[in-house]
Amino acid sequence: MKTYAYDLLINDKRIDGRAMEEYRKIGIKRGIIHNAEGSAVCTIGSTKIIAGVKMETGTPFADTPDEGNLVVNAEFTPMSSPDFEAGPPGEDATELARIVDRGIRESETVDFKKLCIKPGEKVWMMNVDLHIINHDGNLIDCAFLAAMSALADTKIPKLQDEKTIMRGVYESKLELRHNPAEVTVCKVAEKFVLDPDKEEEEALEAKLTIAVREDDTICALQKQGSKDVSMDDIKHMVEIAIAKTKELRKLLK
Amino acid sequence: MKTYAYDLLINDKRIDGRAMEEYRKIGIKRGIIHNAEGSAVCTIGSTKIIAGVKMETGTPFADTPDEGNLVVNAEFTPMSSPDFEAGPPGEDATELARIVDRGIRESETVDFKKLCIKPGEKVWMMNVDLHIINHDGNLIDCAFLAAMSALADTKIPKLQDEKTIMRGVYESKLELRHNPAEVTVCKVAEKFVLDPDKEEEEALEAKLTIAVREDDTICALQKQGSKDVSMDDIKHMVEIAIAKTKELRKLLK
Amino acid sequence: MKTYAYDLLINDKRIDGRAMEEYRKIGIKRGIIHNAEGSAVCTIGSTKIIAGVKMETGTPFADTPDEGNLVVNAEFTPMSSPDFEAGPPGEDATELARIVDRGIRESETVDFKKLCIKPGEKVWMMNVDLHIINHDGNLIDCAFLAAMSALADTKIPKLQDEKTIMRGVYESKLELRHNPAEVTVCKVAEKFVLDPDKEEEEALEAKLTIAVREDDTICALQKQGSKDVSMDDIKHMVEIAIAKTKELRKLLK
Amino acid sequence: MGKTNDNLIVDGKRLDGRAFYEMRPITMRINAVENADGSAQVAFGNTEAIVAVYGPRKLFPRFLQENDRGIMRYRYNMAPFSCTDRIRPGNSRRGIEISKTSRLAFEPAAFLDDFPTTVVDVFTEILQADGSTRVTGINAASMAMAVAGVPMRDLVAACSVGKIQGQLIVDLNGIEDNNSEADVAVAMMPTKDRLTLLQMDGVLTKDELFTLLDKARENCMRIYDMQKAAIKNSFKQNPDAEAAVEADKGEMQ
Amino acid sequence: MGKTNDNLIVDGKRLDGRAFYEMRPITMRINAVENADGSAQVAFGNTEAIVAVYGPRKLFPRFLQENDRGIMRYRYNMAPFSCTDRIRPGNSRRGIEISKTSRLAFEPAAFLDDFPTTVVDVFTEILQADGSTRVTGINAASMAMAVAGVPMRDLVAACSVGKIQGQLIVDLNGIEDNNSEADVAVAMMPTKDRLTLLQMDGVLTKDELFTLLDKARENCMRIYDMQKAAIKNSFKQNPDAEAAVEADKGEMQ
Amino acid sequence: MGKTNDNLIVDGKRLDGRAFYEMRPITMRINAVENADGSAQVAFGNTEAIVAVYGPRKLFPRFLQENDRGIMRYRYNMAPFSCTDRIRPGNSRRGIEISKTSRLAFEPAAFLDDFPTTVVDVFTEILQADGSTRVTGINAASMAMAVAGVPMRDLVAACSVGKIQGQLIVDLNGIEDNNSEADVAVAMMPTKDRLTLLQMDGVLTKDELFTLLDKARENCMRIYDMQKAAIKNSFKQNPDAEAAVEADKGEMQ
Repeated sequence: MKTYAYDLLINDKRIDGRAMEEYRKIGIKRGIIHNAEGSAVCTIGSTKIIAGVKMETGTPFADTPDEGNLVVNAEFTPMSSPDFEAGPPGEDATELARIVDRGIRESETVDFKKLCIKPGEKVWMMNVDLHIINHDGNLIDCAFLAAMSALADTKIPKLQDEKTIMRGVYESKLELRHNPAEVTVCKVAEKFVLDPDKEEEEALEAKLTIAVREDDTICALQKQGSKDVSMDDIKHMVEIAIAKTKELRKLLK
Repeated sequence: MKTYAYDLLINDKRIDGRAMEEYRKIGIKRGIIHNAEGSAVCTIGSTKIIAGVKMETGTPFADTPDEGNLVVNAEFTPMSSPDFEAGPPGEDATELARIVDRGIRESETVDFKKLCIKPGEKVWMMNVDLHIINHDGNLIDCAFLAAMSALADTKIPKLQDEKTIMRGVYESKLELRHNPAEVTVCKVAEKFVLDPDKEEEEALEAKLTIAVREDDTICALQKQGSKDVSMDDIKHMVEIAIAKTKELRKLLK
Repeated sequence: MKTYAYDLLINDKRIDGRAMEEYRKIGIKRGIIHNAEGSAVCTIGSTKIIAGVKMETGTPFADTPDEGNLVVNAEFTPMSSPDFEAGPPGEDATELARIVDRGIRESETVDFKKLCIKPGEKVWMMNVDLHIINHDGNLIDCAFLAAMSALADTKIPKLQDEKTIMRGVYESKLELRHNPAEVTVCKVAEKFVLDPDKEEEEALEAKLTIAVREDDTICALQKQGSKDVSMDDIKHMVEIAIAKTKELRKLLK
Repeated sequence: MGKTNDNLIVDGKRLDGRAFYEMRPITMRINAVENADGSAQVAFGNTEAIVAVYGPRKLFPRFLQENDRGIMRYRYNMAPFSCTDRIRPGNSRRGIEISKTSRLAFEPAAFLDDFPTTVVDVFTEILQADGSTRVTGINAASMAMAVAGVPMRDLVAACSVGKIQGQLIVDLNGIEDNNSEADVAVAMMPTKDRLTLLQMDGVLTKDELFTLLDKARENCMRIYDMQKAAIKNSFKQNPDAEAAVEADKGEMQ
Repeated sequence: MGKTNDNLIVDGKRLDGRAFYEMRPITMRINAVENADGSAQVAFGNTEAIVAVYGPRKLFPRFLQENDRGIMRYRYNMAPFSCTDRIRPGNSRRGIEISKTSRLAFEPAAFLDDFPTTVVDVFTEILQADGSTRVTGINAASMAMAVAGVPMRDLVAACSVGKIQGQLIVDLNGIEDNNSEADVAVAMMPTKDRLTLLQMDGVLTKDELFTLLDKARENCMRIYDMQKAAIKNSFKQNPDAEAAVEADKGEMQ
Repeated sequence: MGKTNDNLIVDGKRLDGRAFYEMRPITMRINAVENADGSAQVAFGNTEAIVAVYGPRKLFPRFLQENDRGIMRYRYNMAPFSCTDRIRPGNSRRGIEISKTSRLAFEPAAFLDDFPTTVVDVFTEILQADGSTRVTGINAASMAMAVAGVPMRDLVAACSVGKIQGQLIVDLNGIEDNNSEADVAVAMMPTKDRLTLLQMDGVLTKDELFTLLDKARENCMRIYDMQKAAIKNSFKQNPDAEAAVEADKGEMQ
């Protein structure tokens, strides 16, 4: 759509005066939810997402009897935008949860073998719930920062006689082996831009979310948007992401 | 709404000539459902509700390993009113079930420890299903009478080898420790009225359902209706309920 | 409805020139789905249905502790007709699945005792999924042929240590004790007709699906359609089905 | 009430003492649901159904209306406490199928074409289930529709017939149904001698089937006479007086 | 946080050190959800609720509109990570009931009649649950509605009171709530001295109830003063400046 | 078919005997669903997808229509029998995400703007799953859309590439997919050299990723040639003759 945001972007300008590859102010605070095993709130501009980690015990999958598991859920709460309604997650919330899930899982950040309680019988299931509080664009990058921050805050509870979870009493911190970050590189006309707000998002043509590990390997990709891109675009977007994730990663320390 | 019923009520009069605190004719019959462990039908005027109790075995909650449990469900069957449609319980049916549940549970009428079969492993789950057959007002009071009457009729089945329920063969009667009753006191303008029919219900401004035990203690309260009330109103309504439940309780003998 | 198809049928004629009791060309191919324990595709004219059998282990019912079980599901995929939409099975899909289920179950074709793994604990559950690919009339007859062909193709998997199913390695073929077939006899005015296509189906007044075993016993009946029939109609329809199933049964060899 | 290995026939009598071709005691009552346009309650032994009919009434939302005819909606539902094991509220596959075949049992009888854009809603609740529930429901629905003033070519009467341990019988109760060799449900317009519902499970020879259909025809005629008598009787009484009496003595003996 | 046998009162103090009639530390913040027309975040100790209000805005689809008044929709939802055990997303019976009673707590206060065909949407998310969640939510909702400009006769203030181990107390926390002898939720329009919500579980004598209601009235007045102060304060600040500061220091201390 | 510890590469060949950059045998067929406006069936080895396209057709209900463009709806669904373990019917999170990304793979290609108020429905059923199902589905969808006459800038061709045990490969089968180090799905408009879908899981260096993208481009071009040939070929044949032959010999070899 040829909006005001579009006219600015194709001239390398942005509504709020930022540079094309500049993020809005990012705020992260961990340990904000008393009952969660790990939690964080992340704000990027006025986009705000709370991530909470709840540990439950469950049965392992048949083909990985000595591994725990991770489930990422996202809810676009109806409060977060005048356009949302209550109900089961739609395709955007589902996609967001799955992209965040893959960035964590594929980067091998969590050693699922360490989440085994009794092989073949009982393992830890980590539920990462992403609660979107306010939607002003760039939800995926914000959600990934919130999720990683909540994981960094996560403690594994003690177990009473291998059965009952002793809530509030912890065995150990959850160990994270890697430090991945996700950057969504956006394209409008021939311009590349990062961290669009909601108004800018409506002007975008294509997006590529790229998860990058601290060793600069790529560990998840997802193209979005309804326009096509060239191979060279992809390569350029990957380069931008590798550079930018170095910056974001510092926030996760 | 300033209807005919309203005009009468504010002059201490009622469509069918009853006194303000007089119930319509109440009919209760127990033991009407062959396959239920307990059952009753209660009619108040032409309001008619069947309550059935089914006993199933289940796993106790972790924090009450030696206690059985109670679940109250209500269905406003589509047959009961020209306005209802088939589907999952709406907010009124959910509220009704929860008010009846609380009146039974909070009064400590059932000793859940006596519903334990094997601590930590197996307990009795009592399902009380309230099937609304005809809706002509005052559903909550009618539902509570039906539920209590069905409980008074309930037998606990024998178990074969701690596993299979021997349907139709009983171990003992369910013991009831108390005899609570619920009265919904209604307010319109400055008048208080009991047992409104459906036409009168539309004229009401506020309602307070009050569960009272035979020792005159209060064991559940729920305000309904979209108008506010004063503290004095509440006190007056509680007094009315304490007096009236004495009468209703006789029907449960 | 007095359509072109109707005008032809009441004169013993059909759109494609077939005789009144003649089926369209029937094609059956087994073993088409690599991951299924049994599978088949059946086409009648351009009606096309795939049946797949998946074997899972489960707990037996309390009153038949030494018997496995059968579940037939049908999905009218949205691809199969311009009129269908995605979603849970409607009343027609539910009815189709249940008629096919009964034809298999009631004819005692499967010896459920042979599907017992460990009495009271573990039995085979056979899922027969009917996937409607293209709907051009006479779905029930086509679905039954597909289901029976898939069952005839079904192998029972080996079990590893009574727990894990060894997919792709088989213990034995599923034994079928009988060879039932289903014929749906249709009535329009005073005429009887078999295998209507979709256009003809809209002209029909009543239908009777009749399952017949190879010993000419009747093992399931279901009247459909919104017109009534006489006792003599029923008797005549049963005679037609007994004759016709002899023909169809040859296709299942 | 599930599968049993016991004899169902002892000394030439059925377990409940009935002769092979003897129906259970039948009770019929009109006006069981005050709010409905027509209602009835019918019991065959311990099987009990209550039916309310609303309509013909205008159908909303408007896009569901048919401009050339009225439509009928039919809900068959088992109350949660009606069976040995509790029935979970909500649609079951069995309920969906019975609702459909029951509706089709009335479509040939009702003059729906005369009421374009309207709906007749038929709500059946099975209060107690001891075999033959669908036919019991149809008998009550037929009476409720007549009382509601839905114009019909004839009352619809229904009954079950079947075979246990080699013996043909009528009106199967629960244990007979669960252990039958065949079970047939029939609905007819008796004075027209036309069938409107026919469902059969089990195994029967053609001759056995035809014998049973003749028995069903006889019984439908007897049921029809009872239906007519019950309706006629109800119009003689003062319905208001009747309602008062009922409330007094309990509704459901 | 479930049932416990431990003492809840030690040396005349509650487990968290409070006196019997002492509320927990209360924090209130306006403008917690940027997109909303009004929003607020309120904490009572570890119980924390965030509320966003949208509206009054035109209601779509049109058939939901009321021509003579506006309507209010109220969602009370617990975030999945808010409790000791994870809450599965989706409607619960408890949530449905609380949403209804909370909405009714505001209907007497809001001038909805002045906005026909509109809706006010109130979205409450419980971020952390440690008892008294519904009243915490109502306090936040009241402030959010005021900020959104919904005309109200008065702010609504709410609090809980109850009884533990024989002692009357105010502002129950989680462990007190789960082991209370009685638990009362009250909402009021304090300057009008009118109740808009009253729910009680447990067992109380009439005198205890009336004493608690008086305590509730006192506390509602104090809460009311804090609400007013927070709202007034927020209008003094430059909201843009405030938002920037918040992003900087994390949102939720 | 789940996780394995076995070698996936033996003697420089993959387990199914393929070279690293060798695709499986590919079969393509047009007109697989008679009722559809366009349809196709594509197999990559044991992975098999069938796609039917309906439209562009008027979209109802009307409020779903867009006045300035047509919309596309895309359903990706796995048949219950397509995998080793049965897939339960109904939406999965994975299916929702794949449906979305697949739809976006076509939006850049189709001229939807030329058909305001219409919809193109694309229904994909995965009949057999052995890796690379989404790209197999996209290849079939592309052909089905062409046959349905949906105007497109270019056919869309798709393939998978990835990495197993340190080796870059193309066209992952099931066991490779489940044990891969990286898995990339790519869709392109080959003659335009533009990407329309890109999804990646696993860990790759930037150089590996770019190498794989080049391999994907090569393969998409080859697949494109096969698609064109299959479509061209289908128009030469007499479709009626073809259908008859198919029914004869079974549909799916």
